[in-house]
Amino acid sequence: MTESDFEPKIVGFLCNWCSYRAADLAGTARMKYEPNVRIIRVMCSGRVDPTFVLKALSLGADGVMLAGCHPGECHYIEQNYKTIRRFKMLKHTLRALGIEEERVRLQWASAGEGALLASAINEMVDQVRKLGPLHWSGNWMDDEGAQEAIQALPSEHAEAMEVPA
Amino acid sequence: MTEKVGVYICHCGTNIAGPVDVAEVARWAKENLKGVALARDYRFMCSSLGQEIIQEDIKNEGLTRVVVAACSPHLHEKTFRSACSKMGLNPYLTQMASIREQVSWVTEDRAAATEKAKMMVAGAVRRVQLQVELQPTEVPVNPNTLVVGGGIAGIQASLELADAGYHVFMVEREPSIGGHMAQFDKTFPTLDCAACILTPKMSDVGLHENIELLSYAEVESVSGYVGSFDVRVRKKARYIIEDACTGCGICIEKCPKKVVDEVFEVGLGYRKAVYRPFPQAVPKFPVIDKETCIYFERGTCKACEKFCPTEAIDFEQTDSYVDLNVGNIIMATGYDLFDCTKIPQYGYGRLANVFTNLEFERLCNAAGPTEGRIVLRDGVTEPKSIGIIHCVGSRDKNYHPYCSAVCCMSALKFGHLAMEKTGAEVYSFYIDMRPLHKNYEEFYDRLLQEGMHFIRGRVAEVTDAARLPGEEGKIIIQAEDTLIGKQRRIPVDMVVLLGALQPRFDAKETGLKFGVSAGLDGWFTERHPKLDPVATMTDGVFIAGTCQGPKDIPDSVTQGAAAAARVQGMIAKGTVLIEPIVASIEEARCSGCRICNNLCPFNAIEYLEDKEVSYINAALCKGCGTCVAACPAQAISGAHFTNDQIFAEMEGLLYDVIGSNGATAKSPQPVLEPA
Amino acid sequence: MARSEDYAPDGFLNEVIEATPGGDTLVTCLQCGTCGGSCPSGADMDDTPRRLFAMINAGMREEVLRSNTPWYCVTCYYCMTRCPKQIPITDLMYTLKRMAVREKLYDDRDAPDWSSSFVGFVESYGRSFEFGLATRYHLTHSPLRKVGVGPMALEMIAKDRMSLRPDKIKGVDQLRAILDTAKSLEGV
Amino acid sequence: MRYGYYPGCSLTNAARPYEISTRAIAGELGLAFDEVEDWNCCGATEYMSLNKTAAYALIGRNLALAAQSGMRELVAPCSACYLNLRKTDHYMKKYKPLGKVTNQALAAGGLHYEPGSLVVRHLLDVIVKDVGYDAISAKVTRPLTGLRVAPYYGCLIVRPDFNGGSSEDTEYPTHLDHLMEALGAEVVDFPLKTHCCGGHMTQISADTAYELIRRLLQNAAEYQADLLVTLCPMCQLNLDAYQSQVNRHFGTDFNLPILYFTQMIGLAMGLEPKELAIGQEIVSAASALRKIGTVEEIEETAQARRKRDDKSLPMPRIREG
Repeated sequence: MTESDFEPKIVGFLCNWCSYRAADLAGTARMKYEPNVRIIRVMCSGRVDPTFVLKALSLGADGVMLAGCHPGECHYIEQNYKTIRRFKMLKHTLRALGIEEERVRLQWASAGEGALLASAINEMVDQVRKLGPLHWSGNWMDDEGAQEAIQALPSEHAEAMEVPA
Repeated sequence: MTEKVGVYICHCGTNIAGPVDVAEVARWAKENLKGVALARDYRFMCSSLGQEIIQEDIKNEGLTRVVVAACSPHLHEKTFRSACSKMGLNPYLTQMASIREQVSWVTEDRAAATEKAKMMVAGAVRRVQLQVELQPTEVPVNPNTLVVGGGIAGIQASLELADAGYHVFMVEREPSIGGHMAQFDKTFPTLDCAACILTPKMSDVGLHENIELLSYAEVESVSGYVGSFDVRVRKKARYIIEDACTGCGICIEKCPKKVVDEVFEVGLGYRKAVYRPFPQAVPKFPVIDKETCIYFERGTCKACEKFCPTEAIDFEQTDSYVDLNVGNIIMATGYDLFDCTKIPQYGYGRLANVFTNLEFERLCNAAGPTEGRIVLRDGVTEPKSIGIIHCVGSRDKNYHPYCSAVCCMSALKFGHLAMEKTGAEVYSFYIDMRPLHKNYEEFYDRLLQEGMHFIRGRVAEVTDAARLPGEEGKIIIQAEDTLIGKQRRIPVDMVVLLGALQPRFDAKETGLKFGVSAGLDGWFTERHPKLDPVATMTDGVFIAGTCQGPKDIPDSVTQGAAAAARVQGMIAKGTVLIEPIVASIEEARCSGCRICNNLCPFNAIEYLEDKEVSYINAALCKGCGTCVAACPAQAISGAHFTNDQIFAEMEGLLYDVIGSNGATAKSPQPVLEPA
Repeated sequence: MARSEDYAPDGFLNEVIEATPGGDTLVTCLQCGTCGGSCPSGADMDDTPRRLFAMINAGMREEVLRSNTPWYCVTCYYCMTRCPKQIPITDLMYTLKRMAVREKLYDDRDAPDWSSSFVGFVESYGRSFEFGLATRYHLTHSPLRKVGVGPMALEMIAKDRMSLRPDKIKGVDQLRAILDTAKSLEGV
Repeated sequence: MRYGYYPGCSLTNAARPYEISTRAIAGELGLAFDEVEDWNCCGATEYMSLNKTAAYALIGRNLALAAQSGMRELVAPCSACYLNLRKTDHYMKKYKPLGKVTNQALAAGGLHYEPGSLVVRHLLDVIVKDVGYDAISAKVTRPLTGLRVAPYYGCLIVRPDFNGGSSEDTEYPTHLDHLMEALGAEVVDFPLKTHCCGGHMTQISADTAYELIRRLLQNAAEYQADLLVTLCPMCQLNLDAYQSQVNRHFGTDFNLPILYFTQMIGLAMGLEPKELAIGQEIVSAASALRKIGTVEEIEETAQARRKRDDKSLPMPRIREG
């Protein structure tokens, strides 16, 4: 597939209270944006387990967007701070797997920021379009680096979580 | 398991049917998606006719799952859930795909829109088949209510509830209720005196059989959940035996120690070491201020004790604790005034005759330190000219970006009072005049007629450095008169700074204590800014008054009443349904690592020492799912948002890359599938 | 003088924003006048900064660039630190000066000439040269004003506070190379 | 304590007394300065008016040279230089394109500057924070007792406070005040302490500049200051050298000596006026300095008890910091 006609498939995890409402608002305001992002609603960005992201990529998504309330504005008080920590951890894992960091994006969007979310989606789609399709290194099982990264995942993940908010 | 899924594609008139080929989506779903028993498209699914179609199919076709592709679930999820439950289908066995907000309204190209719609339907179809029946749990509601804060909002809420026959516990931090309103002189735009309208309500609270007032007290801790909160209140030692005290005030009279009153008189006046903030205080009992009392300092004096006719003084008194159980909580914790010394160019604290809005209220107030005479810091001289500065710390990215909402009107009020009492020339320096409630604009017009001067320009600096003749000995206000486009210097005798309203210094901790979140600016966050302004994310906890954002007295009263009405609704119903979307721990899998324990801001997770596993109190859980994602052993699952359900939705959304069997060409089957 | 219907908004505004670090905040101006009120030389300005910003918004290019306002900026940064919208006003003034110079749109020559004489010495010696400035600039500009400035200069020399010879750095060539590249990069 | 040192053009000319007095007290205070090799002008307030990129590159060269020679902290006694150096470092970091193009220009001279690799500080900040008031007052042998001093900061040392680097308020700084107190001087609460001295307006529109200078002189006079202490060459030049012009222009008779804070420190530490280049100011400080040493009665500052008939209202408390 050549870059020109490549249309990335991106999975978006949006929190129910801010970002999903931002998507609603973008719609109500008829803001046009790229159709490439397909949205999954979660109650809080804190629900997004980094393995979701890896799973999405392994299933053939070319990128994943996480969106939640701005830090300090979480409807569950402070859970999105945990998202920040997880996201750092996730990027680290992706590096280990040799996946371009630009394929994942953490976006804050409050319920009023439909325009922001729409432009963030467009940005990301362009970015991933440039990167081209995600070529999984065949079967990860053969790739040692990948293996280690995956094995390390839960424990690193736990560490990331143990840091008090 | 084989489910029979019914798929319904809504046209929403042309809203969806225009940009999306709805018939094609329906056809495609029927032909390609596993488990789809039937797929229809209809003009308005939310209409009663649309709902009936679904209900008929459940009856005749024996559907076990329903997917509606229409607008955002935030609009009609409830509608379709109840439509299904009427036919005996558990409401949690339905799923919506938001193909209007997320597809038809935001996508240019029809083909692309139709394609995206298909994928979203596929996601919903996959997901819904893994959804399980859920039952909301029903808990009783304790009819007693806790009101935190005895300002006008808290007072209003308490009286509404008490008059309706419900018991209220009111906790107030200060020795008396009344809040900021008790410090004010007149109230805009009607100019009726604050005390005249407030004190009757205060004494109503004090005397009301249904209100238990805990003044000079603070909430220590809150646990439990809607319907049944356990609250621990700390009553600070008053060193006065309330049951014995008659409030005669002899102790105050005899106390030899006079100190500056930093709270009620905002540093402008004096009080005794044993004091009552103001004469009409409720409750009437005074307080001995340990910090300044001579006896506590030197071990001698006890003048108050000697003269007290009812032996109500008790220097041995200590803080005491009261444990309450309430069904609902109303927070009306109010605001703090901006610290005007943070803007040195306005001279507050350096130039004697620069005052704050609250100080000016006390100067105007007949019960204030000057018996209502508006005078300079020397306490005798009447100002011949007064400058009022708006937006001090408001509408300023360096301090508070928001508008404090009340300043424009207090400026007008101050202008009127000052001209009436002193005949001084009054200048208001404003950015924008915002008199935006009933009869406010009329009040503005009145002040224009009364000859108050209005200069449109944010003040640059207030200085005593005379530059031109006539400035000597005056305070000079320098600003650009933006309507003329020239710099002006106005020499005045007195300056009043309209300091911003800002969140209480301890708002954040308070919020955490009650499970209420605050925005970046520190004000408490309501559940919905327009449609649910007094509820919070924590069921059973409501907010009223300025703790939610700057507002004036009418608005605070409105919110107090609104919160009370919400609580009455809860009480009248008697029970409350708790959303089943909560997390639960599978003991067998829990390694007892306790990582999840401190992740929960609602303290829903506790560690069971005996079993060495963690346990989630469903009633406390708000269902955010953070612990679910954090559990290294995958022992926690979040109802209605299980890993399997989310993975399934993901597979559906990626149907075009995966194909129907759920396997992807790109990678071996699920690498990180939970064991 | 352009007529109102000739004003083309946006174009000019964006130019100004582009040429100023952090200039994008300009669009948030409240027109509150804190800048104009704070400006030490505000009294001598054709337009207060606030008014200038409104004119920029209205696309009044020529009027803005002819205004003496930027040239009366003493770079005290009061406007910038007091601005409730944190607009980098002082930097905007620099931008307007540069535009005015490039488009030769200034009525009073003094300020631009002073700047260019100063810069001239810096570019040839790597250091400023006060005596050179005093002579070159003042001899060409309204000698009247130098009533007393002459004696003052002499006193400075007498007090050993003004050297008659310029101070030249070793790396003048290196410096010129840098400055020339900079200019070409900025497209001037 | 060793620091990189950027004197700037003024200190080699009009502000020589500043340079001389700084050198004179440095040793005593345990400060050692390594001058940046072959530094160039910072462009003052002029270069930016003609070319943006070139202006930042001009300053960038100095930063690059300093960093190259292994300096970590760069001290500038001149407020304009201090601001320009600090601003360039900050903007190169904050506005990436600006940093990029500036380094492209520097590359033409074989130089590169990584923003953030230097900490730019003003001499006053170093003396107040690194040496400290106590250490200084400990060295005072000739207290400035009885000398009424107006501390004058001017603009560019306090404004703008890029990335909140300085602990000083942009409107009401106090370091110089406390420093003068540490030297035993009587410090007046100078309302115009951060107002403008006229800057380059003396060259462009004298009338404008004279008015700004007059304001400062008049206010200092109203506060009966014996002299005005400054920390910026431009301020010193305008207030000192143009004072007679201002008098001529307004028919006033101000006679206010303007000295650098480094000269005051030197005096208090017992150095001879000559060692501190005192005498090179245009408005002679001689008469004012005669006061030094003479012990004045210390005012009875004990808080008098509040009289019964005293109606005055208490002043608000200003919380420190």
